[in-house]
Amino acid sequence: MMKKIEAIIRPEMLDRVKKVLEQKGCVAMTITDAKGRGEQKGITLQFRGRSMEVDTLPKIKIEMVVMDEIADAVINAIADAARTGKFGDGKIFVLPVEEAIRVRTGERSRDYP
Amino acid sequence: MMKKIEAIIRPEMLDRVKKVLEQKGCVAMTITDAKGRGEQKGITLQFRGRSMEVDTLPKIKIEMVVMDEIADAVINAIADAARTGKFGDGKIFVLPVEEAIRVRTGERSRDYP
Amino acid sequence: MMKKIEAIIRPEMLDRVKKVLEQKGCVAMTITDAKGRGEQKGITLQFRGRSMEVDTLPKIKIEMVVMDEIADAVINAIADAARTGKFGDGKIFVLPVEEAIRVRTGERSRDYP
Amino acid sequence: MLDSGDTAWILVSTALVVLMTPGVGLFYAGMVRGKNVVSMISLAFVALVVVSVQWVLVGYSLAFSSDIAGFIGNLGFLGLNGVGMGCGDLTIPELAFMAFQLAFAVITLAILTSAMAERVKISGFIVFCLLWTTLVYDPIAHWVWGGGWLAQLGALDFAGGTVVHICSGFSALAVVLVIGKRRGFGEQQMGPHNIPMTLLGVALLWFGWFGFNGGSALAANGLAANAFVVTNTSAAAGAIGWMAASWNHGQQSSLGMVSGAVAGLVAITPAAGFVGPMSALVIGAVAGVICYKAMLFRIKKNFDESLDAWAIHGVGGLWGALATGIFATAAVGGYTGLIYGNVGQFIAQIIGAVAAIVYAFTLTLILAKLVDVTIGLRVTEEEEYVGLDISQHGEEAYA
Amino acid sequence: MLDSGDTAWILVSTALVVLMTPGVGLFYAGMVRGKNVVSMISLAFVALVVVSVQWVLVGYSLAFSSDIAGFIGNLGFLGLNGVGMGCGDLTIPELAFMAFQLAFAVITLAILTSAMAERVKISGFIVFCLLWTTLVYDPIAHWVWGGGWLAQLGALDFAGGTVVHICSGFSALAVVLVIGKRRGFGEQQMGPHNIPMTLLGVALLWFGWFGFNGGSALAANGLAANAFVVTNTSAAAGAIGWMAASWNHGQQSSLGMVSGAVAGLVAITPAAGFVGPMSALVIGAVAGVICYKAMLFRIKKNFDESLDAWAIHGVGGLWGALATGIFATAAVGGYTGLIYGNVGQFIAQIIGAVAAIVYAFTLTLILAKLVDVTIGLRVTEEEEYVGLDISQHGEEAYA
Amino acid sequence: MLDSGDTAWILVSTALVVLMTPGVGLFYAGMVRGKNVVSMISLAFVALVVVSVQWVLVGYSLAFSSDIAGFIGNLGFLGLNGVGMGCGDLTIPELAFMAFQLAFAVITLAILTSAMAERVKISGFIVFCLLWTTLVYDPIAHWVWGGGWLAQLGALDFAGGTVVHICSGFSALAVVLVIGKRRGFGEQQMGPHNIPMTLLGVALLWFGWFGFNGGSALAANGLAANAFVVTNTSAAAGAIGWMAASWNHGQQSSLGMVSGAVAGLVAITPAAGFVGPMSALVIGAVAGVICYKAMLFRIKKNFDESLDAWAIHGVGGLWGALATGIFATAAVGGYTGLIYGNVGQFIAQIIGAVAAIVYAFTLTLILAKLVDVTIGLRVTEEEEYVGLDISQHGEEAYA
Ligand SMILES: Nc1ncnc2c1ncn2[C@@H]1O[C@H](COP(=O)(O)OP(=O)(O)O)[C@@H](O)[C@H]1O
Ligand SMILES: Nc1ncnc2c1ncn2[C@@H]1O[C@H](COP(=O)(O)OP(=O)(O)O)[C@@H](O)[C@H]1O
Ligand SMILES: Nc1ncnc2c1ncn2[C@@H]1O[C@H](COP(=O)(O)OP(=O)(O)O)[C@@H](O)[C@H]1O
Repeated sequence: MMKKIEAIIRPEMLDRVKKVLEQKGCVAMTITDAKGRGEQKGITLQFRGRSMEVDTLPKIKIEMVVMDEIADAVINAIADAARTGKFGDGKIFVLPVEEAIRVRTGERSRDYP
Repeated sequence: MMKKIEAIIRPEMLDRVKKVLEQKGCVAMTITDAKGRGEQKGITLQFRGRSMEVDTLPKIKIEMVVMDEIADAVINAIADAARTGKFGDGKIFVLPVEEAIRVRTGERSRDYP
Repeated sequence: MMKKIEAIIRPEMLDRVKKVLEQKGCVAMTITDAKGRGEQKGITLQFRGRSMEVDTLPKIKIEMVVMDEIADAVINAIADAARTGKFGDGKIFVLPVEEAIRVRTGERSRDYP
Repeated sequence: MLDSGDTAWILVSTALVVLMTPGVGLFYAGMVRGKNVVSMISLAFVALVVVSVQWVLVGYSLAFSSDIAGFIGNLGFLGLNGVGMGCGDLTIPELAFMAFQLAFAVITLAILTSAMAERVKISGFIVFCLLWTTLVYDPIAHWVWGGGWLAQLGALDFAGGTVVHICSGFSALAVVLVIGKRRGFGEQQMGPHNIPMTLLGVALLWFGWFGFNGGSALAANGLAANAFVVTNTSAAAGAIGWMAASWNHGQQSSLGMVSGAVAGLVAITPAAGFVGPMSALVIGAVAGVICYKAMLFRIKKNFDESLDAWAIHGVGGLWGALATGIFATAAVGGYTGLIYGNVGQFIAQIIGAVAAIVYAFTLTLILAKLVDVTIGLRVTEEEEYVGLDISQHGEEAYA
Repeated sequence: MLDSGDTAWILVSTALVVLMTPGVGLFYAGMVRGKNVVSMISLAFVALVVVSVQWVLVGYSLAFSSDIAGFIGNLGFLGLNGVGMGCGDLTIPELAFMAFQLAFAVITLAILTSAMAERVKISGFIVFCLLWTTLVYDPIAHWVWGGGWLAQLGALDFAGGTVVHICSGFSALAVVLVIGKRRGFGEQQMGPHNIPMTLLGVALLWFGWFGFNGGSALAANGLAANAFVVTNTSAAAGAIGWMAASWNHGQQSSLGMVSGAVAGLVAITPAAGFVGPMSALVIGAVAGVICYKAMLFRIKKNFDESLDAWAIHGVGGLWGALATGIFATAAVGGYTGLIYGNVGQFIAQIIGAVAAIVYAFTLTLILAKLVDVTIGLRVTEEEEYVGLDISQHGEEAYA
Repeated sequence: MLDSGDTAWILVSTALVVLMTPGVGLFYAGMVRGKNVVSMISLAFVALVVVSVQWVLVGYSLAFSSDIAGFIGNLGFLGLNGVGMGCGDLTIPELAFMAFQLAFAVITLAILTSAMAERVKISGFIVFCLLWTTLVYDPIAHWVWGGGWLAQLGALDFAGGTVVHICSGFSALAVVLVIGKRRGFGEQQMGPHNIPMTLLGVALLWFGWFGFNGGSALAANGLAANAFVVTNTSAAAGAIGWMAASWNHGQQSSLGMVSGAVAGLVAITPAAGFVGPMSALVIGAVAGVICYKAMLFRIKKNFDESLDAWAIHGVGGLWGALATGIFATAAVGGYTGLIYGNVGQFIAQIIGAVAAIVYAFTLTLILAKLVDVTIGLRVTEEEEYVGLDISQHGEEAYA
């Protein structure tokens, strides 16, 4: 069985997270730019006299599908590497995955992506 | 238990959706730029004599992980705020989430994100 | 019941994948730009004397929520259309979806998105 | 007799003013949403293309050939007939003078596209271009620079405060009344999609304005140098004026700063050959403040003239026209203004400005309405939603 | 004797033409995919860097020192030996003339990079640059402008229709035959990644072209003013021609409009000192139409010369060379063309154009092949897939 | 007596140098992260705005009015009093000379903003601007160009190698010592967010530098042409030098190439009116290599002066000052250097450079500290994290 790990982290922490994961042998991942807000306060911007609320800040979303067995280790590794201890450090969510297919070969599997 | 709500909406509706959610006390969310198509017709573009199909239009994807109990309320709030009644209004999908981790503290929980 | 299909493919394959899916009558989808790495080797960049690792390459993420019955057909269609047979072709993941809401009408359903 | 230095300067100045037109396009395009970027820049290019042809065929003749009743030129220069490589009374070739004036006609129209941002139909716009430049710009240019009634009255306009800025700014207001607000205006965020693009546009405008004002001396001499210096001074003062008026808890928007600079550039335009640098400091600083206030007023009135051709060019041009009548000093351009007790000049300035406002506003209202009810000036709701880049140009700005 | 006005004009014109080279880079870079942007702009800079050095060392000498057999200059000006601050027979310093010509050599090579888009190996390109500018550009420049056989024959080329545009355009075609299509061409979408970048490039090109053509008068005089005016007129007419030919249900691509403008600019280049504004309208409009048709032909033939140096510069330059022989009027430049019954001039133009096409195409074919089989002109499949920005420059355009 | 050609050339050159300031802004802004883009460009505009006003009020007077003790000008030209449309001893209007010098004062400050990238507080920066331009730039400009002690000593600086580049480059180093590294420097990636923006910036710099150096002849003559040619040559050679020194397995970063070009441009600046093109090849190539080495040194020392004003402008300017004393040839500017056995000139150059380094570095250290402890020169950690665009300007660069 597999899990999908979705980690939303600070952009400046991406390198450190990648490095830690590499050391663990987990290189496969998909990365997306995102914006988000959690418990952080919003910021008010102004555009030529009009004010605008910019309450979301840039974040990076890392998606990794991994085997059940290593999910916990991966989660902890990401959390530790991405932590600064301040608001905005992010969240990690774990979702169930039913199947994975390798496009190159067409192999389908319920186990390893 | 938690649910992940993935709402794909019109970009111009984002502000209204955010405002409505704020009023409900749901501020935590992750936002991504996307493109999509549903039942809308495609549009044909041209580039120096060659024609190109641009059949997808810009959308915003909102991702929110929320507790089971409030999922319905959040979904309805989003759907109402994002509605124009025309094609292209978008879709909301609900996925199961098994666990959430707060990076700042490392807390893991099956309940509140 | 529905499945969410997340396909991470080469950007240059998007058109072909879209065309094949259209022929199957599956037009609804959401597309995001992403970067990723799988089993590919990293590439080292340099910026004014400093070196930087750029180990991720641009990818496209296609998300489609489809009915259970056609999930397999869609997966195979994507995999076949996106295949070059070389590293970097991508992965497809299948996730469970509990519910779908059409924003335009507010209809909620566990069946068709 | 031809002077090669003067000719070099006017040719360069003309090139600089031509560059300002895509400069305006970039300035505006950075402030619209990502789905209307190609459209916004294209409007500037369309203005350049259409007016470039119209001007050599009829526009120059209407503006600059022999006067008819103080209102318009005759058709003596039709197709540039008789406009040649020689110099006539000038020290530069007639063709160089014609080209310099062409660049002004082009950019006036480009400024006006502010009012059409994110909703104009490209075919309607092209027709509007032709009508507007012929019926609004050409006559006003004739009145002021072509020996028309305002010239005879003695109204001063060194480089186009009235002809270019009042004319485009108040016409923009008229267009907005006809074309209406963008859908969702006031409800949805319609913020700038690319501020560096706008800043680049301003860089090109500031650069080009040296030709705009400096070239208006029609010679490379002390007057050109004065115009050059007051231009830079007023731009800087305008930026400071706007920044001071809008200073907000230590935050200062870059768009505010450069809008103020443009306000300063606009306001000094009519005065550049009549006032010195210290007056330019005042003119620019005041322009920064009042154009900022005009923008606030425009926002309060809920007009969707959101790229602010009216607030900056219209109001700034109006202030500049009056300021010319206030600060003009004989030491620079031979004329004196209010501060030297010359009330007559000030009154002439008021008459010139009001006449241009009334004429440009009224006629533009009619022309825009005319185009709107015939071929249509505005896109459909669906096209506006998809964006003009796709719907009007079949293109996406960014892949 | 030195004339300061002429000198000012030529120095400015040179600066303008130098700016056109990054202008070409931006023009092209906007039309490629996001992974080859740095590469595309860099090719223009490499052309600027390499030719700037080659020209002062040998290029200028090959093109402009005393004629050898009508084919090439001798080495009299090697290392700018004897090219000084004085004026010789001109009214501008020899060094200014040299610099002006340098800018032309640079941009000709920059235009040619169209053919290499998204697949050229940077090391191979650098070597190709050196060979091509020395063996293709320098001789043709000598033939036409350096007192070579075409000059003796009386073929007219005011500002480089043959030397710059035919030469680069047809060489681009030759390069494509050697380097081949991009992988996936015709199957995958390879649309423009940033249209505003392309429009900015065109803005710089249009601006710079005033120096290109206007400066070719080598003086700030009536002829320069004429060249300036016809340049602007033909650009506008070219845009209208292309727009009319490609009008599509009310949609008009901005890339079409500006491609037409560039076509008009190209076509007027050889004629700018020989025809008046009304002829320029015709030359430009026809250029817009035939370059558009040439592009359709290129697409039909499935040539991956997708930034269209051939269709726009090659075909536009060819049309311009012939048009010069058709429309030349004694009133402007002292020469007459076909419409005044001067068949001889028209024939001279045909000979000049054909000679340049044959020479440039053939030699480029050989040189490109030579580089390709030795150090290689094309990147590997893997490198092309990853993109040239990463593989050749170790950089990503956008973070 | 006024010469219209000279005047045209200086006015154009001034416009070109003014354009370089946003050019520097774009050059820098492309190299910072996406959250500090508006800030980076705004710093350049703020420099333009603040110095434009300071210069006409007091700066010009401090630098160019009658000398006091070899150190500073008096207040004779306060508020441009007595600086008029006439020419005095020059062939251009005094106001044109004043404006040309203004543009130099502006850009020197703009270059210096390198040291403040991504962490400066906008209010503190504005105050720093005023202090720095008045107390650092104005005196040094006076020493070298205003008849101060370095001028009396015979130190040569044609277009500002010492006044502009040494001054800004070493001041940047001092600022970094006060303001400190960006948070996360050395740990997090802080790569360029938009390389095409940087390349566009370089295009504008290269273009503008023709006015910078060419205009410093203060006339459109052979000397201007020489300055123009050596500028282009040295830029190209600089690019080649840097590329050669950093060549890396067939990869060549575009940023390296253009950094080398800027190094070449910097180094030739003081020499442009004293050396010929072949010397320029050497000066440029050496500049490319040593500025590259200086950058490596800066990286090794872990200084966060990451846009390299010090490595390129400071070190390049130092090399240029010395190179002027080495390669100066009587044939160009009437002075001879070391290669002609003139040791005295070389020593004068060393004195000039060292004096400027010591003065600029020390005083900047003090001024930066002063601002830092009073209103603050650096943003808070939170503001730095969010980015200066939002925290200082309330804007986001890209939507
Ligand atoms: N419930 C949630 N659903 C979706 N995304 C979330 C949620 N909570 C946080 N995020 C994402 O994580 C980012 C950081 O969250 P934040 O609340 O600032 O972390 P912390 O609680 O450690 O301060 C947010 O910007 C947002 O993108
Ligand atoms: N089945 C689906 N899977 C994934 N995304 C979808 C799906 N259906 C719709 N979407 C997303 O929602 C957006 C709007 O859908 P659309 O069908 O236009 O809504 P409506 O049905 O209300 O007209 C699409 O552009 C696409 O991004
Ligand atoms: N386990 C995974 N989790 C998340 N994304 C993945 C995973 N494996 C692959 N990917 C995504 O798929 C892309 C292609 O994967 P790759 O390993 O190169 O395919 P292949 O195995 O066919 O060579 C990667 O760039 C990454 O974005």
